[in-house]
Amino acid sequence: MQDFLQFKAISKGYPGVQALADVSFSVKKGAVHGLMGENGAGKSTLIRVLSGDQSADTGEILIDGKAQNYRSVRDAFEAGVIVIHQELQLVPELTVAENLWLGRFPGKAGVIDRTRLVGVVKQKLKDIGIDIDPAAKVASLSIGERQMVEIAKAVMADARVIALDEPTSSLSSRESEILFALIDRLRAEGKIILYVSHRLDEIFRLCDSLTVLRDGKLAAHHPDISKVTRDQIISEMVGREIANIWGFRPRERGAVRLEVKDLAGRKLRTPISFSVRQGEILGFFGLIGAGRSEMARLVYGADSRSQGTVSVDGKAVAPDSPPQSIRSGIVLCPEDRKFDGIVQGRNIEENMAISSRRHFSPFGILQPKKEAELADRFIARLRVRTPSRKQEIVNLSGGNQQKVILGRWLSEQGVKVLIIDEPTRGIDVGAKSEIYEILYELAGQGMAIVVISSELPEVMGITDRIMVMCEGRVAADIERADFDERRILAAALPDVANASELSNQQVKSR
Amino acid sequence: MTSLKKLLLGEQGLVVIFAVAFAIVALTVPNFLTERNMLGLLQSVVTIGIVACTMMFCLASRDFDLSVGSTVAFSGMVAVMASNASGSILVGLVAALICGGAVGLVNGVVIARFRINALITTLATMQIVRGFALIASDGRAVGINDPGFYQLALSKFLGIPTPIWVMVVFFIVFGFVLNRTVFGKNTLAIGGNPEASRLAGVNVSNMRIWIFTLQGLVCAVAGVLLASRITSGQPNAATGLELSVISACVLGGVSLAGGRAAMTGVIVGVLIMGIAENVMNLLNIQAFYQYVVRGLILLLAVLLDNLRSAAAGRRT
Amino acid sequence: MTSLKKLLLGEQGLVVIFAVAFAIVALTVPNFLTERNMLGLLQSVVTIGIVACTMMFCLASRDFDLSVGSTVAFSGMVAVMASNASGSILVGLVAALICGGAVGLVNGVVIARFRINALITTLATMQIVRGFALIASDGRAVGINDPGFYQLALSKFLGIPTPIWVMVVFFIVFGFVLNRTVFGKNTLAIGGNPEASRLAGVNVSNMRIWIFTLQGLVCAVAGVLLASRITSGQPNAATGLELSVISACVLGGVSLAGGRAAMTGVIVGVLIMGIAENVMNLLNIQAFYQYVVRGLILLLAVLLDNLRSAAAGRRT
Amino acid sequence: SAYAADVKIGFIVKQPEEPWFQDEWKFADIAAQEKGFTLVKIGAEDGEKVQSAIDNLGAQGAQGFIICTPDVKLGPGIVAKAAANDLKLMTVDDRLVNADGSPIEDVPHMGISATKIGEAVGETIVEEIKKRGWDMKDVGAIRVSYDQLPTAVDRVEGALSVLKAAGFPEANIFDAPQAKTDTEAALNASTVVLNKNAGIKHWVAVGLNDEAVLGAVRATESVGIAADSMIGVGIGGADSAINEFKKPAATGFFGTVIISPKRHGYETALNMFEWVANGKEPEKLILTAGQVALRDNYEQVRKDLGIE
Ligand SMILES: Nc1ncnc2c1ncn2[C@@H]1O[C@H](COP(=O)(O)OP(=O)(O)OP(=O)(O)O)[C@@H](O)[C@H]1O
Ligand SMILES: Nc1ncnc2c1ncn2[C@@H]1O[C@H](COP(=O)(O)OP(=O)(O)OP(=O)(O)O)[C@@H](O)[C@H]1O
Ligand SMILES: [Mg+2]
Ligand SMILES: [Mg+2]
Repeated sequence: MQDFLQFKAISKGYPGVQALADVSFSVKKGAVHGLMGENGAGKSTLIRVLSGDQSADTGEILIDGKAQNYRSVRDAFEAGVIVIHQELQLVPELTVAENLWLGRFPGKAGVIDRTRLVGVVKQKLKDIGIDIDPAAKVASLSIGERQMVEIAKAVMADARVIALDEPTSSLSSRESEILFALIDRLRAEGKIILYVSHRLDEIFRLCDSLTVLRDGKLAAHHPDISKVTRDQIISEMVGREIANIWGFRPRERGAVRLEVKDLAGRKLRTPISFSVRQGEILGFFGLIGAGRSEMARLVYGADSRSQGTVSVDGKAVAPDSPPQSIRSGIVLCPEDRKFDGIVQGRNIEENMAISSRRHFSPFGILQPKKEAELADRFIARLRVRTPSRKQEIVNLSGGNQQKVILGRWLSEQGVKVLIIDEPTRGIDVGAKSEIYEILYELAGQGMAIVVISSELPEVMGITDRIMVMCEGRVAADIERADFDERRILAAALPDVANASELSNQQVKSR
Repeated sequence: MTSLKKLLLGEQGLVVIFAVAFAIVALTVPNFLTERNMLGLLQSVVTIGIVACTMMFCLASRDFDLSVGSTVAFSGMVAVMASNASGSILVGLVAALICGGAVGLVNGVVIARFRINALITTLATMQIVRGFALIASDGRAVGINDPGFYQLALSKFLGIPTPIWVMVVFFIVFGFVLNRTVFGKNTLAIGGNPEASRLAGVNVSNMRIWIFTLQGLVCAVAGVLLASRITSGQPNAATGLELSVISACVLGGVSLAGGRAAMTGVIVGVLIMGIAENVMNLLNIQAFYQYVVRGLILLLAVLLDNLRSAAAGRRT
Repeated sequence: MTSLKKLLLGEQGLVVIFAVAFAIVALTVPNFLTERNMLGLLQSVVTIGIVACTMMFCLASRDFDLSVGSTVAFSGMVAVMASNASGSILVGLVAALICGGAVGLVNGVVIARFRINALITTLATMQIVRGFALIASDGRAVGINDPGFYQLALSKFLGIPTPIWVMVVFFIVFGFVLNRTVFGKNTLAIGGNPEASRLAGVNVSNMRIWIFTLQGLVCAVAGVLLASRITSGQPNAATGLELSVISACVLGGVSLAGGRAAMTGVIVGVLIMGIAENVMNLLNIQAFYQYVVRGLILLLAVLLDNLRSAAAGRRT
Repeated sequence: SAYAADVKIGFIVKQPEEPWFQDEWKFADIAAQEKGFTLVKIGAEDGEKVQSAIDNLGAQGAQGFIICTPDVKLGPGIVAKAAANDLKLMTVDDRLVNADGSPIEDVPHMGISATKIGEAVGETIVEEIKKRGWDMKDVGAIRVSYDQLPTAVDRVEGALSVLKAAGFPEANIFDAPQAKTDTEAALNASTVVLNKNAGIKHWVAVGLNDEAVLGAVRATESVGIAADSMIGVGIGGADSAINEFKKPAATGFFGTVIISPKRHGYETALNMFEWVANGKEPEKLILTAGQVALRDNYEQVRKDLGIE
């Protein structure tokens, strides 16, 4: 087969950053091509250049031997390229069907053909096995469901080249399987798929070939993925060996730190109770919509409680007030980075110091030196890839934004309970193991840690205990000694018939 | 009980609340529910109502237009002066549409192409256009020579004055455009998430230019009708119109953050504004207290609407 | 060449552009650069300048306050009436501060707790408060009994009238608050992303209430100084102030989308507004053309500033 | 005199867009051309603008100014500001008052009393009611009001006091508060009054100016009241009113009280010039009169007043 998609010497710079430097590689027709690299390596930038959203400073893209010089997203679309971006690009006030048709509504003379609008979408969603009502407003969907809508975009348009930028970062295993099946189908139809991910499992499961980027440069190109090993890829990415990503370290568990009793709220109706001990890392696993994030927000007081109490070291925490929770020692890293995490328009330093600065600002007056010190310390410790601490946070790559949010809470003092919702969403392998190390260290100091994750290997790899949630209630509570993939998945699935079938699939795929 | 609550707090809650308020007013305020008063009421909201149609689009796409009052005055002036000069009402009409459209086009181009904040741009054009209106007429009212021009406002069809029909037609047309056409959906998309719309291939800046141009054209229509009603072009007409129109839209549930709009809501908003004025005058409320009452009604209406959306659990 | 470009388009670009414009005006317009005119100019921007300090916070936190004009008029009235009634200027001052603060507090509580759109809330209080001012005075100006009151505005320190000093102090204090205190940083954070700020432990609704209350208090100060300058409390004073103040802020680079503000920018914005008026009067530009010129200046200033940020490659 | 070229006089008015003030400025300009002095025209809509306008004049090196103040209570402040800038001061149209409401008599003034104009309106209406043979009990009066403006209250009350004195029943006077001072606002407010009192067949209307009364007239037309059942008398006599008279058929706009901007503009400017250039202080108080103009005599009246 010929090289259908070719990148030739692509370079792209931003002020202070060379995001891509002289990147060349090519992909064959009917192939799924993986794209890997550390956070900030330039993967999304490459995808953006391909989508016509950004133009490269130098270099060109060839499709089917023809040089493309499109100027806009539309041109790229005409040329048969469709891109699913890393950040969700949906309009919350429009319905699912409208979002899928956006930019090319069906109809005559500007009047929308409503039967086609909904009908076609309904059919396509059914074909690919996504169970979402096309007439539902996107605002009413959970993040996972929104991600599925994004993915459906790729199928809606009859594209030749489809690029997916970390599509599974907010999907749980069940939805991921739907996506994988879809990708297999598209491959069989002879499309080219460019697939960005930090999950090695997926890369091996899906890809035929692979390119690794590092610091904006091409670090390695593997035309045949069966000829490489995991460890090889990891060292190409991060420049060193990582023997065991999880690196689990057992610890002493102390007295009960966090005690949650009969907690319920508007989006989590069944009351939930659990406790976490000093030094314990408790994992929450479940499918999308299981209600884990809702539980976390209730504990933190981000949403108002309808009943129940939360206490830290025996002292009750005031309901619905994040500042109160922080003062009582509970902090939360939210799952939705863009809407709940970063403060747009502010730089890294300000985003990190936003909460902890009160400890070193007498009478509310800032100490710029101390803030700078703090920022530099955590930029170094978390290896945030940035030209300076004054960089605006929106200009960071997704994974690096996540690290800054982590830095925000690591710099906070007197934290007793750390709740992290999807701690490593969009984070590269190297950074992942660093984050785990930090979690172990914090737990070792007596902190109680709650980790919410949709990645089963991660939950199993790093926690002392797992609580499995299903449809808004706790379905199982399993100690590390009893960890068993089938048992956990079975508990997470709403109906038993499906459960065994899917867990079989899971095991096969690994 | 719960079904009542559902009704009040549902999608059509504002309409229901409005209907209830209307019934109460009709029963308690003497002379309110007479044919004459109803027609008077409707005529008094013609300018606001017509301009609100396109303001809805403007707000829904996350923009803002403060220049509507000036444009209404200016195009009314132009209509009168052009028809006086040429002796043809049609020429006056066309001239007004051209001028109104030009103002809108300039707004749109400056905002979309030069990426200048809409508030500031339209604040600037608001002053510039008002200046033009004053300069053109030397600050004086210009009388209409051809009595045929008055007929635009005085003529009736099925017993209802033409301006009201025009307003109704605008309501229907723009309601259709908003919900059933690519233009309407793209407007909402731009307001809901400009970045996503751009990435989906919607030509955001062209859309914005179109929306502002339409706004200018519609202001011209309102200006012509107003000139016909007051039988002259007045350079000081329609001051403060922008705030009334925006209030009406927001009352009707149009989100200033963009992405949310509905024609029924806007109609209700326009009517609430009109009824409030009408009832205050019917009840003979003193001028100074009218300020207070007007403010309180505005607050109350949005508060009710807010309770509704809070109950609907919408995330803002 | 490139260093010139850098200077113009850098962070302080607006200041540089302003300095150049100032120099040109000073050289070409007769009588402009005299001590008398400079003092007159500064005095003419005292109200706008003072109110702009807190409006900057309001806009930076993604809010909006249209009620400032009414509050200035109302608290000025209150100051005069209370000091006339009690015979003590201090009582008048305190009464004005209480009333101004109360208006701001109400705004803040309604906006932050009941989550009503700031534009609508302050549009409502703008009318309500104006109504209060009119009702309190029966629509007529209230003269000041105690000539000592005039001294607030007439007295000088180092040859410069007190109101100018007050404005300068406000500039310094609020500039410090914005850049060097937790309050300022939190304000900017709220403007950048309110929900993320809330989850990061910023008490968003308290912050908003504080900002509006401060705005009310600052309006009261402006109102007292204004009453003293015009030697009476006038219920119709300061109409349209809100738009001038917001223009000045936006001219000075404060983003209406929240999260961006700088005191130097606001000062420059205020001065541009003042100089434009001053020069137009010095040059004897006709009233109608003043509208056009005012609009054009506004456009030009934002356009220049925009070119600057576009060149700086800022993402909006 | 050779000295004239150095004379600079300011003319500050409260509503620069209003035709009335435009005309005052126009006539003042004529005086400036005749005498060869410089006239600086500044609009100042509120107290704060007045203050900066005076400073501005001082900075330009003017020697005196004439002002129509946005509010008469601004008196002490204006006097103080004028003194601080060493400017001679005259007022036109509205007379400055002290904090206690008494006129400041030191400042030369030319004007008409708002109440007097109102009374002229009232007299015209009463006369016409009698001529048409209406029974006052069957007549309704629309009071197009804009009470936040003191001059407006004085004018309207002046007119109504004459009506009442002539036996017009107080119960037949209806308030139509306009939200703004334009015709549309007056039209909307008056429509409500007419609809509320659908039984009344004959109407009269008074208001702050021609535009307000015009609104009431348009309202009668829109609800189908014939022109001969309406007597609206405005104040001002500028184009809005003239346009009405020029219409081919008579409308309910019966007449207007023309006040002459000529004397107010030309004479005040001239007096100020004399004062500055030759030290001739003007009279402390000059009162002018308004003149009623009707459809058939307005051209003559305008000629008499030196407008046209
Ligand atoms: N608009 C921008 N302005 C400045 N720098 C930018 C901008 N966009 C991206 N960058 C920088 O370019 C580099 C590459 O970013 P990119 O988003 O392509 O990384 P990535 O490989 O997708 O990382 P991740 O795995 O975290 O998503 C980063 O250092 C980032 O900070
Ligand atoms: N914006 C929303 N409006 C209404 N309901 C919502 C919204 N977001 C989530 N829900 C509902 O709340 C419940 C839990 O949502 P969520 O998907 O966040 O759970 P989760 O277990 O944290 O899953 P994940 O984090 O994997 O997405 C689901 O029933 C979901 O449908
Ligand atoms: Mg990326
Ligand atoms: Mg979640």
